[in-house]
Amino acid sequence: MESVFTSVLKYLREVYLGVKSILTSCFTALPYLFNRRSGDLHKEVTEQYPDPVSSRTADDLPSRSRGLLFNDIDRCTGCKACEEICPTKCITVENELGTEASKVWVAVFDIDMSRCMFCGLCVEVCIPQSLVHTKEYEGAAYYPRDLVISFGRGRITPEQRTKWAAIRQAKEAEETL
Amino acid sequence: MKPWMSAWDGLDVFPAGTPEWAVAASIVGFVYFFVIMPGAGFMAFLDRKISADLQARIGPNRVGLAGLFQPLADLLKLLQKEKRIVSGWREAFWLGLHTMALYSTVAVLPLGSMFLLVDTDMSAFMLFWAALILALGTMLMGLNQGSIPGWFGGIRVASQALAGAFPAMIGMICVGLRAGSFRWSAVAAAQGSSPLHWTVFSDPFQFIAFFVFLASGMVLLGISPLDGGLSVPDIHGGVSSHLYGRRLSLFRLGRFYGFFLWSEIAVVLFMGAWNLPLFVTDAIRNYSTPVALEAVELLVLLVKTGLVMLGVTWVARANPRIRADQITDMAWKVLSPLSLMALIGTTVWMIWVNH
Amino acid sequence: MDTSDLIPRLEEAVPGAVLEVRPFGRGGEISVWVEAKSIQKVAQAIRKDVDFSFDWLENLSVMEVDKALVLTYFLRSQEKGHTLYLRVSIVPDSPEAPVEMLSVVKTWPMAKLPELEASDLFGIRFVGNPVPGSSSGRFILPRGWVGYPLRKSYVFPTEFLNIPHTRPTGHTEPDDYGVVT
Amino acid sequence: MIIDRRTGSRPEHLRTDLTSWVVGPYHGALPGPMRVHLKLDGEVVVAGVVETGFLHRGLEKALELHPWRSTIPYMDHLDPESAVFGELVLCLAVEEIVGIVVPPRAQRIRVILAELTRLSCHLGFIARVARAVGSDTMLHYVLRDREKVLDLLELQTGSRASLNFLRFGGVVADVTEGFMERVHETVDMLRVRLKEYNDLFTFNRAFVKRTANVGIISSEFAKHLGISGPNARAAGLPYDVRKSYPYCGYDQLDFHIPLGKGEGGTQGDALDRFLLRLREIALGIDLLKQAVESLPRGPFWKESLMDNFEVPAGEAYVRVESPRGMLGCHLVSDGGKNPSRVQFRVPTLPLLQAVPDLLVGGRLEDLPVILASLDLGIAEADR
Repeated sequence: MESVFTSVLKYLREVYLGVKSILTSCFTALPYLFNRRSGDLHKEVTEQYPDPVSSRTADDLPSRSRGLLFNDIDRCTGCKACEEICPTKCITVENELGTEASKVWVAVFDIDMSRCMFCGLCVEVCIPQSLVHTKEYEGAAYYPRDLVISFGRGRITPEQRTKWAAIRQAKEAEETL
Repeated sequence: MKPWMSAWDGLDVFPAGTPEWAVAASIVGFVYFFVIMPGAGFMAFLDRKISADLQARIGPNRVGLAGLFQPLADLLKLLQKEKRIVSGWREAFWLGLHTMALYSTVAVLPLGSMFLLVDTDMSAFMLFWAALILALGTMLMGLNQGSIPGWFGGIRVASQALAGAFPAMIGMICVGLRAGSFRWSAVAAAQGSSPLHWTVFSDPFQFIAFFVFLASGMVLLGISPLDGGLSVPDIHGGVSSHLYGRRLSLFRLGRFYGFFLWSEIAVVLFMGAWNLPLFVTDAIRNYSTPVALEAVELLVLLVKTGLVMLGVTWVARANPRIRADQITDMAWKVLSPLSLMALIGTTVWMIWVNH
Repeated sequence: MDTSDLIPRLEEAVPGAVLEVRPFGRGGEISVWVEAKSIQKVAQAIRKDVDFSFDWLENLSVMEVDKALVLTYFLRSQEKGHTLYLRVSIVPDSPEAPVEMLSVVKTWPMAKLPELEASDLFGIRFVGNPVPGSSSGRFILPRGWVGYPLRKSYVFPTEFLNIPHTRPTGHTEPDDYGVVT
Repeated sequence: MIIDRRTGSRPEHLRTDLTSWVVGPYHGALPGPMRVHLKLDGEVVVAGVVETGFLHRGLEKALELHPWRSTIPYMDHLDPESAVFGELVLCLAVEEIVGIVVPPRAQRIRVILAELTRLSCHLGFIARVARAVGSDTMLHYVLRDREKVLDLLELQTGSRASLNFLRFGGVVADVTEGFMERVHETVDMLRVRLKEYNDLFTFNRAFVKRTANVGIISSEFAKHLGISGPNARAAGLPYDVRKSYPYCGYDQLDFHIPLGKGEGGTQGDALDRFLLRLREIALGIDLLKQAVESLPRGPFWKESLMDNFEVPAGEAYVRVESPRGMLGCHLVSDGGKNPSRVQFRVPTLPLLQAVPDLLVGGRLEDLPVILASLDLGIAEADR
């Protein structure tokens, strides 16, 4: 059995160690109180989101940052590559034949942002590169249906369809002459 | 006028004929509404601001200048969350419990040379009776919730109260030895206004007694660094786990009040209570009324209490918590021996040094 | 001491158990097909073997290959670092019916949770490793779930506890998701 | 007058009973949606049963229903905190079946992303342990530093957590300019911060008292249950898939594996696991420095494979060292458009089996510390 003296010494050492380590922790945290830390350490790290002072606005996000999607409908050829590859099936594309054989009228191009997981596969396979990620990250809405963003040119009426078919035939007739 | 109310004569605020109970009631009301409530509000704000700074956060900055009225906003938010006023015995029982937990100690508070509500020979010991009632009230509130976290919280508060009481009392006796009596006015008189004459720095054993007194107060009342009964990670708030709305705000006020009470008594006993330098007291006495003198003394006292409370919050924020059984082990195996050592040391010091 | 030396020793220990030895993928590993009913004896033999003490069942993977459930035991010995892949195949009576299988929890205790998972998702009842607590025999899936999801023949249910997954048809205005059924 | 609830009559003698308490599935102490049925004798835990399955989302079934090219984004959600390791293990399995040789530059970019994700996962671990022990200050400091690492991931891949940056045969894009310097800056900053963590937290007696001799995993117990990764190394078993089965060019980087030494308590307790994570962060810093300095030239992708990607019939079992342990993937393909079967060997499963034995004997307040110190990935355990 160790002698009483050594156990008392061990006890006092334990108390001393405890108090010393508690104080070192306190004095490590103290400089933050007076903003004396070096480098960018001293300033607050958290930011109040709506305040304009927030440093992380959309423009200084990195270039590859994947935000909400945007499709430039003029360049979009309606090839539906993005619709096939999307894992969560949130892109719906519907085409109509345009006035000329080569032109396609993309009637409906909806992206359901509430189901999109921002994986970026659709942007990767888009040949005309019309579908891109913007830097916009504020995707809050009151109803999930408001999150369905549509880029389509709009559905066409049956009369327009017959009219365009007539124009196409006329053009083909001209070329065959 | 009863002897233990003699200190109020200086305060010639009350007309001659008012009965004693009216004077006592008005003083208690004044203390509650003009010292504790604003103190609670300001200290809650300061605590959140200091913790935010320590943790590289911004902290409250929405309400009022730099978030000064944040506690007011919290209070209003909590009050309007009240489901509906449920009358009946359970509500009455809870309110009774809570008043027991919160207001049992207002009568004991020493707040200045003329503001001593109870100034008997044993008034310093009343503190323990009051603090134990505070702990008992908190425990019953925990058990009253009928939920397992509440039950565990209540039992832990009870075990801590037992463990913290002994070293606190011994620590206080050291002060009484030096001051010659346990009367608040005597204790205050034994200390001068400049720190050299405070009890803390009068001899090394008093210094140890001060820290033992403060630490065991934290154990006794479960104040932030040693709050086993209210620990968040495992029993999500313990005693306060199922409180909401009005009850939660009252409970928070109760927690703050316990903290304020203990650090205020620590200041009175160890850190030169409300003593002002002589030329200041003479100047105020000559030129203005005793109430002004009392106000200045109260201000000095509250500033020192605030510093002690911020010191404790600083330790609490920078360190992890220890388990409830480790807290009680610390109280029995570390604080108690230290307090006895301080007691013996003070007596030897007084006999050896003073002659 | 390559793992292929273990095969002859395994055959004497448990006669008739080893059916076939085939390479496993490209990596040069070998997989040993074993009879279903003698899996526990084989397990004991491998675990007790002096040179090869495979004491770590790294992974228990189940797959459905044209109507048969193939269990693959990925074994590894912690001291010597050898690896061995045991294969067992069992055929359930019908694509939806559960099937019985001997459990190896006694030899490799770490097989407990993978076996419970396989019992839930593939419908293999492991004798000797019951699902703790819940009487419904479900470990991961909620109580009262019908069917074994990871089977190829699994049909996605349209309702659970008679709560339909999709909205009944016949509504005119679109719901919150803009879907008009 | 006391009535015994069960018998309804006056009890002959007063007796104490065990408290049974169900913690979960949503509770502050739990690292994820799981349920722990506790039997408590006063504050001491007498028995515990763990119930999981609350986060089962049928990931393996979903992978069987998608074409090969759309499976990669799903792999980020196997373990959301260490997303790149899910992608890595699937890509390595497919590359082993198809037989693609990944160019060295792509391998090195994969190593850099893996080590950055490991840093962010370990920092998340330290934040959880700090919160379980009750020190919010440490939590905020650690999360502030973790932000810097996540910014790096966003700079390179475009997303902080689910990267979706690996493809079969390489990576999507080359290193952005300015990425290398930012890595050096962040890594040096982290080295300074490690010292601050030690001052503030690691050698704090209150922390040592809370974690020493708590939730002890001895090396026999780790072998008994097949526990791998940092928890096994804290118990003294030198397993590391980066050393035993080198992949992605880890054999060209020289690094040693830190082991738990049992300072301040027995070997394999919660304190050892915490200290080991700190040492692994220091190790990760050296690895990143080596990987960034010696980035080889060359293509980052084996010609664009993505358009008509076919995987011939075959199977493969590949192991990767994820921050929680050995992550294995058994991939079976029958030559069709979709993978036939994808099965994951997950490091958290043996830990879930070990939790009841670790809880017994401890006190109620040790529950959050033990669960946090095991770094349980509930998302990957339930798949």
